Amino acid sequence: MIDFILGHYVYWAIIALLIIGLYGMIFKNNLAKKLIGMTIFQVAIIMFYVASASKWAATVPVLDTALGAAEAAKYISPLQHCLMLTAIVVGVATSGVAFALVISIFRTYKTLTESVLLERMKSS
Amino acid sequence: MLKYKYNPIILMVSRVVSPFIMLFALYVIFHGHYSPGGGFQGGTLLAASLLLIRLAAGSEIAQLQFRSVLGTPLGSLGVLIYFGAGFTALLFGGQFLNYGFLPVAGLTAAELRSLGILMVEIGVGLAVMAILVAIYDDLLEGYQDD
Amino acid sequence: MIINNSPALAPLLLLAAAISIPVLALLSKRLAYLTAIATSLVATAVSVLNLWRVWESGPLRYHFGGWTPPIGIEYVVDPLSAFVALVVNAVALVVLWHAMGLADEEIAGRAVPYYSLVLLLLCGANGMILTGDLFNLYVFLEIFSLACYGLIGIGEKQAAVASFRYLIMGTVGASFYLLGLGFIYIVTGSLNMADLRNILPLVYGNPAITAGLTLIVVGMGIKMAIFPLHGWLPDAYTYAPSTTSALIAPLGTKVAAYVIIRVLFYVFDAGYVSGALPMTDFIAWLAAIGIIYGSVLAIAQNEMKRMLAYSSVAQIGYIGLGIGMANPFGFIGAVLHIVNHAFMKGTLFLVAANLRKNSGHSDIARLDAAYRKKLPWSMAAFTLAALSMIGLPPTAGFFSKWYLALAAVDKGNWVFLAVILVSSLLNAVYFFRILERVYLLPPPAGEKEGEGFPLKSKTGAGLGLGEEKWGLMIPACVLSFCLLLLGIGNAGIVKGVIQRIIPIGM
Amino acid sequence: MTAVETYSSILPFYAVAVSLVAVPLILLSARHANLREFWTIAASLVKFGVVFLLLPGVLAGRVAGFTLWEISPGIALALKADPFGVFFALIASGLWILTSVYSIGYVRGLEEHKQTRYFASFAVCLSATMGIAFAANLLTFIIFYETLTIATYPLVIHKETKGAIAAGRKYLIYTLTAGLLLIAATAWTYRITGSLDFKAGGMFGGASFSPEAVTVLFLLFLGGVGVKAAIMPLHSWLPTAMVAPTPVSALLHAVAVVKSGVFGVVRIVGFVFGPELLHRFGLNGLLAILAGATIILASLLAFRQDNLKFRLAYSTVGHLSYIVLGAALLSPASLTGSLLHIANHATMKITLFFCAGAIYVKYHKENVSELDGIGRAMPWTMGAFTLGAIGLAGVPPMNGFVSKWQLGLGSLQAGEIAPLAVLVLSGLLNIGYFAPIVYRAFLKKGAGSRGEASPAMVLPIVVTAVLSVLLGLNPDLFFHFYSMAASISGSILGGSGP
Repeated sequence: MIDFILGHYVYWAIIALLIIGLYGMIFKNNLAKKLIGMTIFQVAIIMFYVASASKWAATVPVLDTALGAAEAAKYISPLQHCLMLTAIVVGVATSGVAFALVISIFRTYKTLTESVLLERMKSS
Repeated sequence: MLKYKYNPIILMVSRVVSPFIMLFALYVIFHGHYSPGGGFQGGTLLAASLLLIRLAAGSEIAQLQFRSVLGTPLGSLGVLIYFGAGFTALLFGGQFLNYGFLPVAGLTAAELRSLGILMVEIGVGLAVMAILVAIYDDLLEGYQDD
Repeated sequence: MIINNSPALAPLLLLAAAISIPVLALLSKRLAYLTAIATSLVATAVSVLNLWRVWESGPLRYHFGGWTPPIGIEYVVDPLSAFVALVVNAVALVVLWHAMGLADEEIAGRAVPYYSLVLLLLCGANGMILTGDLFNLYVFLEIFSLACYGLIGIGEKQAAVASFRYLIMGTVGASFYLLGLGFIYIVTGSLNMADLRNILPLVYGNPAITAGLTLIVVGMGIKMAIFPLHGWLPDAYTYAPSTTSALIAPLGTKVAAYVIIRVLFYVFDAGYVSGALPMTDFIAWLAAIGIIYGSVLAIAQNEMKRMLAYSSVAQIGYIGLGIGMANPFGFIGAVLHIVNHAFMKGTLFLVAANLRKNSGHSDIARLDAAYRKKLPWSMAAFTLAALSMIGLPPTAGFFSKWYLALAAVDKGNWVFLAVILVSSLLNAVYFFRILERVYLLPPPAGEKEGEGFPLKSKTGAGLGLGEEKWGLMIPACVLSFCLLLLGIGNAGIVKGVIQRIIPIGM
Repeated sequence: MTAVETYSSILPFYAVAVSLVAVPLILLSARHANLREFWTIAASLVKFGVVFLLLPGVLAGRVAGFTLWEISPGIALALKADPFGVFFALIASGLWILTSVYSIGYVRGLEEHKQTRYFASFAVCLSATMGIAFAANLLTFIIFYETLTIATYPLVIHKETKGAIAAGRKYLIYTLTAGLLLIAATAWTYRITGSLDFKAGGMFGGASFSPEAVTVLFLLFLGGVGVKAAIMPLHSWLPTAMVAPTPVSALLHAVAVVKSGVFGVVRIVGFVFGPELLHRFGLNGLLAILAGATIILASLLAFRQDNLKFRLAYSTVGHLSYIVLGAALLSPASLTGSLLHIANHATMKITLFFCAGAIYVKYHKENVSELDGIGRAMPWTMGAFTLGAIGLAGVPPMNGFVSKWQLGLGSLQAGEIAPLAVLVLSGLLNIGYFAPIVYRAFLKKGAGSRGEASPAMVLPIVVTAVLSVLLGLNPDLFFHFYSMAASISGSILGGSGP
């Protein structure tokens, strides 16, 4: 049991990050903090992919003349990294849109705390 | 928000450093298709160099280096280059993004593919740079510093 | 060149046009709308071509960049995806045509980014429907969602908050999808749907696969706004500009429903999903509660767009119920309702848009017989769509209820049968409430509308076209007329398209 | 009846389509009333002609079938002019001619608003009724059944008063719920039998049933069809719908809508479940009790109604259950009597409603208590009213007597005394609630002397009254109602035939 827990330390870290992200999104009152929570959540998933790609004693998946192409086992699997490139860009784009929305909310309602915002929305 | 204060030292250093960041960014883009680097990373570096000047000199002066209004059109242009590379391959008989069918004479399929990837890298680099600067400018839109 | 690349043409052209709009807009602002409607027309034509090709020669496969699957990304066009893509493009085309009449009032001069985002939205939708690769589906899902957030955010003051809430929930949904996909990729090592279909049966026992599937279904459930995960939908549809809500309501949730059908029944096996793993029963029960919840709340609303939003939650429940029952009739009912509801919701939101344009509001309390005179044809389209939502025979709505009822009887589950039938009564309540006001409630005596039309006209309602602009009225009538055609021709759709691709093991 | 052979002919489709074609013409000619009225009358005449053309074929045992297109895999939107369908279609289209003439007079007399909507919905209702009559399978039946509901809604709320809207809402709640029960029942039947085509003698053909399942299925069907057939617990929408203009009450709530309900009951009893299955599970006993209770209660309630149209409405509820009772007894004579009563009750009740309408148009009187001396003022109308009234009570010369006699015979054949007692008692009750009207009209003085209503209204009244008498004397007159009814009941009980 112990080696199961110790053996998967990476995944516990990722689960912790996921929970922190969710906590940030749900319980934090400030919209910007919700965004930070969301970004943590996305980063956790990127970490999950990258962690699943790595192997002990394997090098970066760039063709190394010393190793040659035959020793595939020596390289870590490149696919997750490419996927995560796209996921990172998606994360940037989502944050970009989110910040734009936060700014436009702030311009109209002059506040970012959700409770105050909801009242102002109802009154307007 | 912090008011922008003109500071000669920061301005001088950033004006010196910015071109070198651009140079390194171009290196990253052009060597990206067979070594670590590539369009995304190079584009962000290019954007970093522009943002450095924008932060140091304030956005009015920085217009000389890169006019804000060019942001979205340049971004679209970058993606169009990427799309154009793929679409020309489609026009010349291959599937979309199949650079083996690019109409450049005298090159083997492998070289054509690397040429295709290079065009893609350039397009992506341009797009990422323009869009990141555009995001920065939009964030700044509300606040007239100095 | 066009023919053998046709599967990929629709999303590509939409993407190209979406990107070229900001560049073209430097020449003239009008070009933005013209490019949008032209590309949407071409995309519909291409999807018709796709459907015809699939009809002739079976499923088409298109490998991007010449890489064969499972390494390369592959587009698969089979009767289901070709048909749903055609419906999505056709409804979007009519909504865009209607947008010409609105003439950018509600998007206040931001026409260039607006129409670029609309095309991105359509590119995302087409990509999600046609792709055969699960990660590529995630990419198009994000394109689709980001375009949605942008389009909603352009609306009135509260739209930004509604869009922000949708962004948070949508990103969590997409991230769940990505996480689930990660689990499945680690265990099976492949992302291609067809390839996964062969590998998965070997690893069904693995808990990671179960976790992966659950995460994917929950993630897409948020996008599909199934009952407990629908929190974002009412605000998003209400505060969005009229064209956006008329675009997102028929398409957004339907594409997500299509993806769930694709993953549950074509990547995983229908037997596994409903037998070993009670996933479909879980979806079915959630959907059943959602139907009642949505209908009841729709009755409570006073603002028409919010009412239509809650009725969307209920109608999504029908699709969920069809999926959840996991038997041939349920599958037919679900796919048919995807098509019917797209047209129904399109008509209803277009009429709501006409109401807003004509009289500045769409509150139900302020509707009265004056509107029958002002918007005669829009109200006729509204009535036809309402009859179809209630599920009365000549219209399309009846037939999806008919198949769902058959499925419920097949499954022997009387609760679902009762839910399907009782909910059409609830639909009747909140639609006839509006019909009664529009057709029977005399306007308050004091209020004089311009020429003071004679209410007690001797020879009954003339066929005059009132103050409605043609551009606003005809799209709504076209969509509502399609409802009749769908109703009458549904056997053709069911036999020609749906029955050919009933998943094995159902 | 020679061996039954189905031939494909487009006539049934024409019967349904004729009035649908008339609808756009009516809407387009909204500006000039006379042209619009012409379209209505032309459509009704053509429709009656088409149905009449079908009659010889049916009498010779040849059934005209017509499949429009497939509406769902395995089930087609198919029309079939079997004897029962032609029988009902003949009554409905025949009386539509008279009602069109009558409603022109009525609507002109009262300067009703929105006449175009009135005539257009009327036309759609009739095409839906034709569709119900000729439906070859349950799904087509449901489609036209629900179209009829939607087409009658504008007529019920025609006056657009508060009361009319409330009546419309109640009407919708009842009929939409009924539609849903019918969908559930049909889905279940489709699952059991795999095909929805009506077959005389029952379509389940020996499928094994648990008693509870078959009872629930029967109750579902009964709920679905019973609302329109105004069987007691589900009848209360009918009196409230009397707020509609009188021609609407006359044709729809005496002939088209409620009769399609009862038509549905007989279809289900005879062509879906079939006598053998019902006997095996004793379901027809349940139906007979329900019908009997409805007859007695409705007749008693009719006493209390002071409003003439409400009284007629409750009498309709009673008489509809005559037909349901006849169907429930499942003996040859009772089935013939029940089918005959569809025709006879239609002609008599329509006369009474026409009279009520004429009185309202001419003297704006609605309540029985105000009818003193109306007989002297309107001799023709009240004469026809008296004929209709005694016919409903089952007095010999009228056709009412013929069907009641058959029903009585049928209950004896079925070996049950109670139905016979119910029939006799309700006959007495009929006399009880119609006599005061006739007594006030002729033997009391008082009403003004503005004379008869316009000829367009009095003519149909007299025609229907005379028709009732003639049919009473010779049930096989013109349309061979009697022989058709006998052959249909034979086919249901015998299990052969279309």
